Amino acid sequence: MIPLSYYLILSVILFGIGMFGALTRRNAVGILMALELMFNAVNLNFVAFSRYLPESLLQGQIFAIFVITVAAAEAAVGLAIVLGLYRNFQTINVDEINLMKW
Amino acid sequence: MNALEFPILSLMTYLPLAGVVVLALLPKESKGAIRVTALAFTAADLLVSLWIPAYFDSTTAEMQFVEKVSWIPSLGVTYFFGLDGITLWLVMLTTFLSVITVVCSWESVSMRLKEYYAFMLMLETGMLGVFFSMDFFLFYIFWEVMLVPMYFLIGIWGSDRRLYSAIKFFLYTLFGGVIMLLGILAVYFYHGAETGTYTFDIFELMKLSYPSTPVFTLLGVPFSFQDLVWLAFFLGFAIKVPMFPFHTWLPDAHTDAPTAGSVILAGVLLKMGTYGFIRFNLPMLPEATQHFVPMIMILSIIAIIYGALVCMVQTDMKRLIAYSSVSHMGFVMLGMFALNFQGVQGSIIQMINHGLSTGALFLIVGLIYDRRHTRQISEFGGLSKQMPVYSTLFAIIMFSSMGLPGLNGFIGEFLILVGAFKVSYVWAAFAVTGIVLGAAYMLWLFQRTMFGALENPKNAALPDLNAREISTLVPIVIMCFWIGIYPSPFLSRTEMSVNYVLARVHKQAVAEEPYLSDSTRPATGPAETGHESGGGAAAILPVRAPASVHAEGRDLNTVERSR
Amino acid sequence: MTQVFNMADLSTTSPEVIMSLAAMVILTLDFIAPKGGRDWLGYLSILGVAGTFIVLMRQWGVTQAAFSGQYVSDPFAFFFKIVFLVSAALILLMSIGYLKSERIDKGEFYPLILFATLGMMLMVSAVDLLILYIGLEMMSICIYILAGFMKRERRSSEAALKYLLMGGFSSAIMLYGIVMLYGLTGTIGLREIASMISADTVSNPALILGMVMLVAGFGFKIAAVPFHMYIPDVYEGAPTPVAALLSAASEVAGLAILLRVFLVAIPDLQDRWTLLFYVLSLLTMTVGNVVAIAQSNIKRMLAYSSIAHIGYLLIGLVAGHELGISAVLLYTLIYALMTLGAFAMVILLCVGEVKGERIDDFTGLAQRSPLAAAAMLIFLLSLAGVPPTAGFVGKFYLFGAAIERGYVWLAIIAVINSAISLFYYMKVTVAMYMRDLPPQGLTLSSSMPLRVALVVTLVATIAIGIYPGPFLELARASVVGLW
Amino acid sequence: MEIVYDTLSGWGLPSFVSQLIVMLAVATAVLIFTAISVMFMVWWERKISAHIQVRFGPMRVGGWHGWAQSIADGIKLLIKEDIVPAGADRLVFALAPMVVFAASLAAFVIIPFGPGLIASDLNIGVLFYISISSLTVVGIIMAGWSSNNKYSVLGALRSAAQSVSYEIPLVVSVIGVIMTVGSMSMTRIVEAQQGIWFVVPQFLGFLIYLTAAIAECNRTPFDIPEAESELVAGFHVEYSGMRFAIFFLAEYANMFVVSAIATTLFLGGWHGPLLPGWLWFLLKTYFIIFVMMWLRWTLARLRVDQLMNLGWKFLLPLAFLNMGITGLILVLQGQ
Amino acid sequence: MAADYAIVGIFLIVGLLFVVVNVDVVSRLLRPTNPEPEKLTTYECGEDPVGASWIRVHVRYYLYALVYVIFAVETIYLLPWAVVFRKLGMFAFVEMMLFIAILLVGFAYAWRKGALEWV
Repeated sequence: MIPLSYYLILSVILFGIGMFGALTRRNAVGILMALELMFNAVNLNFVAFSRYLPESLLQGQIFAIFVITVAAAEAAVGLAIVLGLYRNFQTINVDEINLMKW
Repeated sequence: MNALEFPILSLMTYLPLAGVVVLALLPKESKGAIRVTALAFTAADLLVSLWIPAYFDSTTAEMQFVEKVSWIPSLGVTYFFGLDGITLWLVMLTTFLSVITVVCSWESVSMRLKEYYAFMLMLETGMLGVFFSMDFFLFYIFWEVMLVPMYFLIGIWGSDRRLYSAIKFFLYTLFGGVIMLLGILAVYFYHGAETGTYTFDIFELMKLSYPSTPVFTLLGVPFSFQDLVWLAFFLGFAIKVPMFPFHTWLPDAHTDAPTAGSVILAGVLLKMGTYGFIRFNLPMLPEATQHFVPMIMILSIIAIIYGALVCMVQTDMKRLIAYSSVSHMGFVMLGMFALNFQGVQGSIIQMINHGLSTGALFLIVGLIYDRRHTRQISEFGGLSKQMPVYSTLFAIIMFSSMGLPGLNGFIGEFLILVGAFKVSYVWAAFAVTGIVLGAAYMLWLFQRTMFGALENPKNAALPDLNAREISTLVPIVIMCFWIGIYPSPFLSRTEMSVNYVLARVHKQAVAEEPYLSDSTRPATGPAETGHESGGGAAAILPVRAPASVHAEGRDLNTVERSR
Repeated sequence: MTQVFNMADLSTTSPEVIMSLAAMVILTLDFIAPKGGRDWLGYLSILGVAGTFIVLMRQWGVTQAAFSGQYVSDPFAFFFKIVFLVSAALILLMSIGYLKSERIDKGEFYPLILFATLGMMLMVSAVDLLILYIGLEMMSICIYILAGFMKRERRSSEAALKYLLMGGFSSAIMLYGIVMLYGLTGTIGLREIASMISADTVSNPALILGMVMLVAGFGFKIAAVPFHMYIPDVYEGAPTPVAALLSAASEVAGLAILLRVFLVAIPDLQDRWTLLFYVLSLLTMTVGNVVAIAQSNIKRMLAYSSIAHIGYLLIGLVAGHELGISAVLLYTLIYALMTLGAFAMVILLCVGEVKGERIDDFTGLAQRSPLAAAAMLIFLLSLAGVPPTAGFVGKFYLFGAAIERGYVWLAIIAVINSAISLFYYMKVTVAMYMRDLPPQGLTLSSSMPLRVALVVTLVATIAIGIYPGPFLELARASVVGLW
Repeated sequence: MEIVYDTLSGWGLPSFVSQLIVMLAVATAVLIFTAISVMFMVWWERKISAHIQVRFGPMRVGGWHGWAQSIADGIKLLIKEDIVPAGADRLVFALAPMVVFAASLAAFVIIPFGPGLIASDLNIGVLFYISISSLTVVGIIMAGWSSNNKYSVLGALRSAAQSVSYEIPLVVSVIGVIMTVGSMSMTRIVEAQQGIWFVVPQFLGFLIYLTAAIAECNRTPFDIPEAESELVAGFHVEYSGMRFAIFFLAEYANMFVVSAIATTLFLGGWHGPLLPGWLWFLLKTYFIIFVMMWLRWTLARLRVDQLMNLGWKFLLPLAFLNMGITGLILVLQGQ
Repeated sequence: MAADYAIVGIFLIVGLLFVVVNVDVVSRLLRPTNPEPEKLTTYECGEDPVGASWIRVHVRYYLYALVYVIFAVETIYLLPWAVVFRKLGMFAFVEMMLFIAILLVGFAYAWRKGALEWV
């Protein structure tokens, strides 16, 4: 059996890549994809924990399913928003979407 | 003890508020009706307030005319109104000046009249509430409520830099207020933790002696819990007084406020600070008070001298008077922190005096400002020929402010000097310097504006005071003479309260608590009925049995009261 | 197979059931009904909220769990549900006129608000990280859409995108925190987590990491500094009622679950997270207030003000214990009401070209409508915490709790912040009272429901300020049994 | 296969190496089977189409009815020039056929050719198929996008739109079977059809599945993505030579897979009298393939909007209806 | 367990290898290679291609994608439910029907709002 730590390390790497992407990407869709990566890193952790924990009630796997669902809904809404944004701005580069200053 | 079996204090407090409601219903255009309404309500309030000295029992330091109902039981907040010798005259001054201000604004204010008088009336409610509240929570509420109308009075009807001054006034005083709130909370929770009962009732809170052993040292000065609370209160009150380093809002606010605003500001609002000291700092935190006496003394003396010196170089009449307030309030603080009978008595009476004379001075400036729309001293000269009544009244008020014997200022300053003298020659010497300087700038002001040749042609056709204007000044003048010539009715009614405060400060046994809590008092009065009616007047019940301790010392009032 | 369902579960969740039914019915009606005015959907939504409220009232003082203890309706949840329902009803009232004046003839707006409210209700009732997460996302996703509801408005799209990206980012971070907790304790039930954390796991770095990530994740949700950057833009760009929803309900809901998670699941780490929240609180209120001074757009100003208020609210969490937490509860109610009132005023001024968003738009309001100006004044004073408004009572109680627990410095900085806050609130009063009415005059929205909302918030703000007793009692009763 | 494994282990190889070799052997076998099957299907389709159109079709190559036509075609494609258009994304362009083919080959993992004749009897068999079949779309989009050709892009997008539209009715129609069996394992599903083939109780489901499956394979009447008259050849316009052959291969392999799944789920898999199981299975599968070819050469192509409407507005509600009815009946039976 | 899925990986690798071997080894050895610009232009029915091919795509594709995402995710609930459906009985059935009903509200919404129209 593959040790739990492998999964955890993979998850951390995935999460790190996702976070890096979310923070450095300039393309809105790219950021959304990076976010998905982060969610999946979490899912990986959930499933791995659920598998390796003693007397697990599969809560982790169930959680992962819900995370997938929510991520999908978020992606759907996100894409719709990006579409609307593109119609208004003719770009999805977040650097150029700055009518309002921080 | 509610001698009238009637919530007269609440009536006084909320009567102006009822006036606001009536004003709100009046149409914006009917200016006459608005003025009359405002006058009617302030005058009614004054009339109601006349009952208070009449029924006031000067033989006791007890709270009188008490109204007490539970308000927020879970926090231990009560709706607790009461009155004693310290507040008696301040309250009278408030109702008195309120009428005067309404009259003096009669013609000088014509813009957005409805709002103006509404704010004036709200201000009166706030001021009376502050003086009546014997519950910290309630006190703080009125303390802050009072700021809002004043802010608008300055901000809307002020002159020149009114926005700046209004915000400065608001922020300074609010800042002091919130720091005071922290002090209140500290006391509240300390008391709660020590005794198990959480209450904002100041007399409950005073029963406890707050720790005065230093908990930490800052810059070589040890600070105790009491010191910290004291400082929190100090900040709140000192800004209001205003004490020397916190006074910078005052000249701006005074200068830019409309005449009525200045009168109220000088007459009543500044007294809130000194009142706070005498009500809370002294009796509740005696060790800290003793601890900080030197600091207060230094600050007061700086205020007296610095205020007077700055007056000398002012070119604006209102600003000059504003700085004279700094100087005069320094006197009040000096007297109070002499911590002896004369000093405190003097400071109380001087609060009234300052309210009367400085208020009147602002009226005087306001009158001339209405005519000329300038307050520059250099614009005037030789007015005594053109306006004899005006200059006469000005002179009287000026002498009162200087402390000429026979007028009210003398009584206060004399008592304060005696008090200060008992403590230290040096302080008294400085104070005397202040008086001399005060005479100097006042006379200088009077001379430059009233005497000399009437050089400025614009002043040539100035009309003298009309009846309405005279009617605003004359009552003040009468009061000035009354206090100056026959002060004993004023002094005698404050005596017991002053004694009580001093006993607390010097940690002597107190013969009689000013207000016994419900739990410790024999259940002779009707019990409290809870808070089901939301603190309304209907639920305000007399909760104290008639006192029977000082039966032999009763005056006429007492006899009448026992009917 | 254990029993998976019983009728009692249904009674426990009845408010949520009613709410979701109402939302779906209205959504259905929206696409069935012919095109044209959509006002009636708004009124129907209010009816739905009212129905939920009535059903909710049956749970007064009741504590009952449902779905194998994953879901609970306790006084804590009850209190917050009241806040949410009241906010939702008020926001619906405001929206009706707003949508009309902005010419948005889309009925989805109302069900989305209802679904967002439903999400909040789920969140506060959750004693299980899963349901909590679902509720949170349900709310967030609805608000993403609502924020971008004005499709042609560029700022609205921008707001939606920013909120979406930050929201997703924060969710991911929060989830990572959750998964750490799960991995260490093997459960997602809050109480079970607490019971699984033993003395030796307390110092486990993974647990600390999980906690920090939770703090960061929740920090985004409640817009605590330094996780607040997106909030002002979202407020500015989003339709005003949505900004109100964000401020009065969404952030409050985030705070509610933050309370529940940290107090119930990881009380063993209290020392550590108290320190974190201490710092967050300080930063949040100070930055919020200081930056608010520079704003000329009132929605942005309110955004920073809401950030500052979150800072105040965190004081209660830092203070902890029944006193601190009940102070947080009371303040959330008060905060929701007064901030909604302020937003309602912004909408009142939103007529035609004037959006009511610049502080200058308020110029001369006192002359145009003294009542409206007085209402705004009271909301602003309440936000600043000046008595006798509700805001004072709330702050008083909060700061009191801090002092009681010995966080004197925090309280001192908080009151200094209150004084600072007055400065920018007064900028609006200066415009309203001390500047003259512009020559072209001022038009106010004629929407009746908006006025109702204004009156309700105004009365509540004053009433709680003058007679806070019952609300205080309710807040106190609501935290009993939370631990 | 156990025999192979045991023999290998007997030679002293480590367990995982033996396993690996067995798996490679299985995969290669399936690959060869697929290749042969596809060649046969191509030839067969040409013959069927010819006969439907009353002509002969390929007759020359290899003798009898031109049986070697497909082989010749394959060789032809193998030696054709490989053209990668200028401006194409070369990497993605090269990867696309791999993804498509690998995905369709991987789907064979769960096809139960006979009792025990299954590469891996996954307990989530059906789900596995659903997920692996979505992978094809990715490959198609890669191909369309990387070609730098407008027809390709449009074809790929249409293909994606179509597969996603029909995937849902497909999944939901399968749910009925899973509900009845209580397992997603292909073997278990087949075993459950010992008595009665699910085509009978799940007839509606079968029809929906079949329709959706045809659409998933992008075959006429659902061949919008590569509608010759509109899009030349859809997503693989720019592919030539062996790369094109791979797409071709994958498409027919997919056809086999969906038919095999249909057989498994609805037609009783390997069950049947007299003949051995694997033969029954192949017969049924080829029958469905035949039906698909028959439909192709009989029906006209749908318009895009008709296609989408059919998927979303007709099949999807119907699939849910099927699911609901199945559930209701099962619940009532259970009580 | 792992072996069950390992074979999936093997299949994928074999599939990839098959393509690689055929396209990049066998075919490369056999096929001619003489590219010329004409040959390398993309095919637009014989005309010279106009503009880039990465064109702006019609919004309808996104709409379908959005609706799909919701339904695709819904199936991950349906499938496990279907597996254990018979053990759970009536309650699970009602529950899932509720779920589907809610889903169908969304579906009807999308339908009615024209998200399913190929315009």
